[in-house]
Amino acid sequence: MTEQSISITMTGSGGSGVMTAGNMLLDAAGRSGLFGIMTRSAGPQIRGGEAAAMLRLSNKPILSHKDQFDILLGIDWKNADLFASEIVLDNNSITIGETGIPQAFTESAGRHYELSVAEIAKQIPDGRANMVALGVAAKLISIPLSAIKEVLTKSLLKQKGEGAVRSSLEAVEAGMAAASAIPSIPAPTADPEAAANNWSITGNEACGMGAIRGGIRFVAAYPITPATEVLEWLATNLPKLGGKLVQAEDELASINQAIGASFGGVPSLTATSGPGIALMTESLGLSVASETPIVVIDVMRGGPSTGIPAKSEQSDLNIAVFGLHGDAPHVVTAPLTIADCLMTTQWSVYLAEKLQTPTIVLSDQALGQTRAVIPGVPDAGYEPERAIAVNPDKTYQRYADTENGVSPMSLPGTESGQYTADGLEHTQSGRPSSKAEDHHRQMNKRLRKIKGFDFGDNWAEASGDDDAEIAVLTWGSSFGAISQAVEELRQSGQKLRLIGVRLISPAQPERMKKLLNNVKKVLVIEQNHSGQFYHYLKAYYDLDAEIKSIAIPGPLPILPSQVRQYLRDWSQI
Amino acid sequence: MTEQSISITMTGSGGSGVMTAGNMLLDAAGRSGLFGIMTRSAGPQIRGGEAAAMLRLSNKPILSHKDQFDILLGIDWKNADLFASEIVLDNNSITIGETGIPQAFTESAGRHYELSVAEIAKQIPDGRANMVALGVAAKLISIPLSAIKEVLTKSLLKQKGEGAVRSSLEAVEAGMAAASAIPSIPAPTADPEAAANNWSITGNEACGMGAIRGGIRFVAAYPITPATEVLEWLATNLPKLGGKLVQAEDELASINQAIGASFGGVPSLTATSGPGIALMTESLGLSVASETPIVVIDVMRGGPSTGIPAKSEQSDLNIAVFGLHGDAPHVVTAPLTIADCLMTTQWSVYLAEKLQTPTIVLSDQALGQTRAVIPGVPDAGYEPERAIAVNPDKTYQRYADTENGVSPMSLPGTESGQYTADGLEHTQSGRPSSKAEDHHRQMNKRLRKIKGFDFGDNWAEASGDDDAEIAVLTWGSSFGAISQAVEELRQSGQKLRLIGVRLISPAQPERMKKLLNNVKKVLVIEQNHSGQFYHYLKAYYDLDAEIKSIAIPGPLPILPSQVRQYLRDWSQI
Amino acid sequence: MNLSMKTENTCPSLVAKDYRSDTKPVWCPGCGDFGVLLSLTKSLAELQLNPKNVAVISGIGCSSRIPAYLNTFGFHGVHGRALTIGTGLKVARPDLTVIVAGGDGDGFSIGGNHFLHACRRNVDMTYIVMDNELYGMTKGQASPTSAPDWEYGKLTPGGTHMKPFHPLVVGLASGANFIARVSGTNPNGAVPIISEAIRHPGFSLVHVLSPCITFNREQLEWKKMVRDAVVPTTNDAGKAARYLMSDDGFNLGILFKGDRLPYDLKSEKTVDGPADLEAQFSV
Amino acid sequence: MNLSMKTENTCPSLVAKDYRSDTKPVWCPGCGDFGVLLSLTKSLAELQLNPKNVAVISGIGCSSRIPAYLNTFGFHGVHGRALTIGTGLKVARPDLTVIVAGGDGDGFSIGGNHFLHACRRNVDMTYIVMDNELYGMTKGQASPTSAPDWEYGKLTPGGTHMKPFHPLVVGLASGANFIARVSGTNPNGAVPIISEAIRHPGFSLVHVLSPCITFNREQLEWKKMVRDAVVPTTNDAGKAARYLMSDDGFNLGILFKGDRLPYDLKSEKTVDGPADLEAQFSV
Ligand SMILES: Cc1ncc(C[n+]2csc(CCOP(=O)(O)OP(=O)(O)O)c2C)c(N)n1
Ligand SMILES: Cc1ncc(C[n+]2csc(CCOP(=O)(O)OP(=O)(O)O)c2C)c(N)n1
Ligand code: SF4
Ligand code: SF4
Ligand SMILES: [Mg+2]
Ligand SMILES: [Mg+2]
Repeated sequence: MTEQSISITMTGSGGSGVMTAGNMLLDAAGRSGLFGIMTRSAGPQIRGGEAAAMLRLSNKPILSHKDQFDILLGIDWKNADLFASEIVLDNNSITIGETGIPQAFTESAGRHYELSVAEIAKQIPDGRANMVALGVAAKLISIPLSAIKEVLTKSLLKQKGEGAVRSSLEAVEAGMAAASAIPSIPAPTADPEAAANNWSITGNEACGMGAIRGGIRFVAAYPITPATEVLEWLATNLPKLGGKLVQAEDELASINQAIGASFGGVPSLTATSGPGIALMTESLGLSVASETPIVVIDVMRGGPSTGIPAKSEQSDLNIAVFGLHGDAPHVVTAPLTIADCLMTTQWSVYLAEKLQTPTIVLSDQALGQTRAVIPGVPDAGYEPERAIAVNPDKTYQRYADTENGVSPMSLPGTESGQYTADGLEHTQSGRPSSKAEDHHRQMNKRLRKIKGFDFGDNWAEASGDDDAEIAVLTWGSSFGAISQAVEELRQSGQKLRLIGVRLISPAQPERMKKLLNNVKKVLVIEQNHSGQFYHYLKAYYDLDAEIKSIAIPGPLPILPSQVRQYLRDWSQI
Repeated sequence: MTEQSISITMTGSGGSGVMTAGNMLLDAAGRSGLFGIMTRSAGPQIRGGEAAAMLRLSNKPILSHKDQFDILLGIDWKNADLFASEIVLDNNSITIGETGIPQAFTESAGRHYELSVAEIAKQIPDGRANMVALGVAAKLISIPLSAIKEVLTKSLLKQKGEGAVRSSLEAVEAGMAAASAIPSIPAPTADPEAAANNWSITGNEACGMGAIRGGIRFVAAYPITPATEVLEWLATNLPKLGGKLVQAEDELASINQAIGASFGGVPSLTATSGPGIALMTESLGLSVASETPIVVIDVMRGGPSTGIPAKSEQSDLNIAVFGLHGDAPHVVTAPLTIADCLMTTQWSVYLAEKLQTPTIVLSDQALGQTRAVIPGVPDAGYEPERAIAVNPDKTYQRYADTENGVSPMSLPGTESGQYTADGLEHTQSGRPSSKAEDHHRQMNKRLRKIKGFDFGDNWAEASGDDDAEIAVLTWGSSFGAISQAVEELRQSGQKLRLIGVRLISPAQPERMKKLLNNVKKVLVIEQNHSGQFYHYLKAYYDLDAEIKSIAIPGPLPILPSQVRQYLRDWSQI
Repeated sequence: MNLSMKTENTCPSLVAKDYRSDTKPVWCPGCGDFGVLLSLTKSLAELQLNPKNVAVISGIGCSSRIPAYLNTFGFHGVHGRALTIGTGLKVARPDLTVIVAGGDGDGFSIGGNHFLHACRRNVDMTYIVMDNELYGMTKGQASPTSAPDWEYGKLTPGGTHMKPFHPLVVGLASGANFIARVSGTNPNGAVPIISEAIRHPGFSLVHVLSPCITFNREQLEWKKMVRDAVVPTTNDAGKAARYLMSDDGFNLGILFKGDRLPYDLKSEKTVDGPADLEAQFSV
Repeated sequence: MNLSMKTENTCPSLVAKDYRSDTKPVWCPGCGDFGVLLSLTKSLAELQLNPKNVAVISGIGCSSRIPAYLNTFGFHGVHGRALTIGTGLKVARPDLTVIVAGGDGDGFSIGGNHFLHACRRNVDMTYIVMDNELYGMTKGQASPTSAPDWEYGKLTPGGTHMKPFHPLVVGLASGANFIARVSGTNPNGAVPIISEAIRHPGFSLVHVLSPCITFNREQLEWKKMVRDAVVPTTNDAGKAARYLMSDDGFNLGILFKGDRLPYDLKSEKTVDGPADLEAQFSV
């Protein structure tokens, strides 16, 4: 089955309901058996400003947008030009909307169909323009009315009543009727059977669900864009399992609450973004030194400082790996796709618990706030396996220098298990010590438990041609567009290898060496300004191949076409 | 003039006054025309526990201790064995004190002289044992009584009166008399002329003085070991120049107070150590993005977490260079010696102001809390050269994309100069923007101003043989012991090059390349666990030579003998 | 009252809108913060302050966007640290009029510690807190001032179950020397109070009821619930405490005005230059 | 009172010294913290708490060293965050007796924000603050409780010139529900009060006058200056405010005891396992 996909963007100004229409379109597509993603973009207004809902729908699960949108549908055109750099059109694209389409789009699109959804809506009692647009879009993409109806009923009946469902449906139908004037567009063929097993989920929800599957039962929360939805999803869902979420006064409190709960034996987590992770590094160090496991999800956004809160960037690798003072070995992971947010978070909980160390999960806005229709993700099975001291006696030493570096932890309430956890350097029993021998012993132990651990195959996803001489190395959400580009080039005959690294730290140079066996050239692609992953590779891996860094900061996502271009340039050198 | 030096440690239990005796001995040696250093070590008690004053005195300025101490003088031996790992003796060493010398020392020292300073003190009305010890030490090292007398008078007359001076002097003389029974020890020849120009100063005081010379006139302070004395020295001295020091409620406040004052046009600074720098990274990012210059001195101590507060380690390089979220180019420097704390801090103020960026100065406990007698350090002449907007008008843009990346800053009070500084990404005028073009322009500009700046020769200190094939690369306080070792090896005929890097970030690969022209092998030595500088070199420099990392965490200082050993091993490979 | 407000620096010819920049606020139509912006510009005009001598400092939040909408100097810092930037600026540049502005989350949640210590330190600046009892910018979570039974906080479904933070009581307890409450929806009432706060030496706290119409439409009722306080301004902290502790949050006016002297780090130049400090190092 | 203090978990046979570990305190001879250590062990014995069910959490400072000297569970965290570790622990493990201990710098300077919010949140734990009006560990700087004219603070030569932080007043203003003051130099007086604080549900604040004999020997006088408060314990916040605001800092006793219910995050398991949450994702 070859991939067929179609991309559509809807735009509208404040209050136009474009996001609602977009969400319904995605849901309906999902119900009809398609896969897809929807990303959102909005102007600077806090609420109700201009917005764009950008969808791609396909007969197979997809990881990124295409280079261009096939359809641009304007509910209105007010301020739509603000999105010109995000909504790339070419002469196969069509635009649909009232008169006054911004020049940026007339110049690039192939055809324009005039159709005012607002005018059509006016003909319908309580008719809303966004519902007409939904109808237009559904018609063009061949989403059946029945799927739209289900979605409308589900989302409107309870809250707004039957009347709202009826008038919306009427508007949708009017839109469909109007769209029949537009030449039909080749749309992906849906497989209605698939729908039963499919999920509609954002990366942030997936992180939340992964956390719960991993065994997290305490969460401390301080909101920050674009991580808030991880916490909000957990706020409603964690209590159902008897877990607890506390809204903290700030990030200093949230991370330390998590440390406190984990000291009590409950797997604990917090989620934040750049500014918050910066505030947490002192206490991440406490988690390292006191060997209290915690998980911190950093849903990355544009930096530095407050930066660009609502846009994606992969620029917190440095702080996640190196942002702790002193030598503080810990674990850093990064999901590659929305679906992978589930597994990676679950695995990260496992790693934190197993290694009694903080694990930082580097998600990003592009994963976190994109909604995708994907095949349901099975539970990866990782459960907390914290080493617990069994029947400790007087000889119990909390920080015993064990062979693998992991020391059984005594939980409060354990008979004869009393000890004091400490961020000061300490002896094996936990007593503060400034002696060289104690310091070296504990440093070695803390490093050994992490470096010596067998992280298995999860550390990276490798695909493509085993005998390729060129490899693309990447991490995080850029993996999506790169996979797409690599697949395209391979289909056109180029031999390529693709490696998406999921375990950022500790480095796995031996494993990497094996993967890059025949490779002569490595292209490292990431979404930041300084090539953080590239420099990290240079510092901690010994790659024999020639390496080139492609680092493009946000806020725009890296496009498959850019990747193809780089790969073409590179392979010609 | 060849170097002659002598090393002596005095130990004593709680309340024995060993530090006073040590300080007086150093001062008196300074007055007599010697150079020297004194480091201190103390047990875990907050105050009044056992302590050791470790001195090395020489006819030339010195940068580190020797491998062994020539003399160990016990005021008493209670808990003195606690210091066994720090006070290395060999069979040329002598110990002096009452009976009961700890086994650790009897085993290693060559000779032992029994002499109870306490008993001698008892013979003298108001006689104190530490003053007797001072006399013993002075006699052995041939410090003239007149120098001791001066010091005693200076420190006791005002506060404790003539009687105290008299009884102390009597005790000193008694100590001297008692010491004449001990065979004299070859001591460095003092040059009394030198004393006139010499300073007795700690690295922390030197940082303070460097800051003032550099033009710092606002300091925000939150105490933390071992940085507190930088702030305390400034608290008394800054006001004399009309400057101001505010004690803040925490480090989040201190760094932001500094940013506020600097926004007002006043060069500003704060000083802290690992846990504090961790709390500051969010606002360091604000300083980067808002382009508000500040200087932060990090006097490093043992990490991670609370770690080992009173001991040295060079383990904050990672957080200083990489600890900010997002891509946040800034400057990191590190003084190489106590004297260099002056120049490096002064230069760092200059760099921060010139480049409108935060500059982090990585000092450490070994530099900061060691007192040294050194030749007075002349003013390096660096003054704040912040680019100020002159007569701004309506077209004024705070973040103008200038050629060198530095944009003239308008100070509050400037007619028509109003603008809003922002940590959000912004246009050239400072208006918040999430557009790719603005983000990329500002990112490029912020990087360019730092990468494109000509840092000149200050970036590193290079010495040794131009045609050497082996180079030692280091940074920070380790430079002292390494210099000593390299000099010794060179004197025994080995060809070596020594490079102490003062400008940690931005990297200077071109300059390094030139310095390492003929070099085939590079040994990178630093005092931490993970080889932070070594990995940084791999990531940001392209060294052709074979590189080896020697990374030894604190708390013990790296000794010249260790360095010689590594160099011998290495040159044989 | 500080230097900048004296003689040559005043600007008698300016009207409120001269204190506005040409940047359009990102706020939702109807947001209470528009009223605060208007009130503040009116106060600045009333005080005839020269915009070049005024600096408005903020943290992060909808309300904290205010500096960019003013034609004064401004600093939009990071979340929770506005008061500390203001403190550094005012201590270093006593000639400026420093106004710190922001939200209840910024000021009382993440910024709570600086609030405490700003009240104690009494640096001469004015702190305008636009309280909407929630986090607007992050789309509707509870803040310290949220009612314990506010069900819609997205991280506290069912309510916070915590005692709300009472800014005026805590401010008084920590030593704030000027305490007032105004309504963002009534600029005419707010202007004289804000002006008086700016004029008052030392730290002045102005608590503003500034409704968020997007995440808590019930706050539209505030307009009707506010009233002028029935008691006159007191300089007796005990009296003020009694009044404020039983206050329902809707009494407007200057509720406390003490006479503690502003923070003053005396620092008189006693030496000519850095070289004069070197003698202390001589052996 | 929490679970751990019920029936099977009590330890009637233990005496005070059974609650001490064998680690020797680093404190200076004569430090007030010795008295606090003694008082606390006596209270634990009096309450017959099983050491395994008690966790003592602290930050950084001389006083914050206390957990290691106890035979309970302990956590010596980072500077200023003790209350937040305690909060997480108690919410996650309601069966434990959680005691948070530390100094005035740790609690009211860097930790001030958490103090505010701990008072509001009212999690069932006891906060023992050993106040010596200075930073001992870093060798003698002013703390928020230092007198404004204390000349010897090494960062504030000549005095802080700031209004001292009044922990009990700020605690009350922020919602603390149990407020007491004891003297570290008088264990006999302190023990029943500390015991009552531990017994009291919700957040209990115990302010301890604990002299630092090394950096402010004048505090040796405190011993003579303290007295039992003349007023009985009140549950009226207004009354307590009036009393505390005029308090000279030397009145000992339980000065306020309210009846606000402790923080309780109701979370009842309504599903069997994570799989039951998956339905919400179905398209
Ligand atoms: C360190 C940090 N944490 C969290 C955030 C996210 N954040 C931005 S504004 C805000 C709350 C704002 O609330 P408030 O101050 O009441 O302002 P409002 O939007 O209600 O006016 C938060 C939590 C941030 N920017 N930085
Ligand atoms: C983040 C951080 N900043 C500063 C310090 C240094 N420090 C250690 S203890 C302390 C103050 C302690 O004062 P207090 O809590 O009153 O305790 P005391 O020693 O007086 O008992 C400070 C500032 C630190 N450890 N961590
Ligand atoms: S979300 Fe609320 S506070 Fe923010 S701008 Fe809109 S109305 Fe104002
Ligand atoms: S310095 Fe003060 S507070 Fe610290 S242990 Fe000594 S007496 Fe106690
Ligand atoms: Mg708010
Ligand atoms: Mg204290």
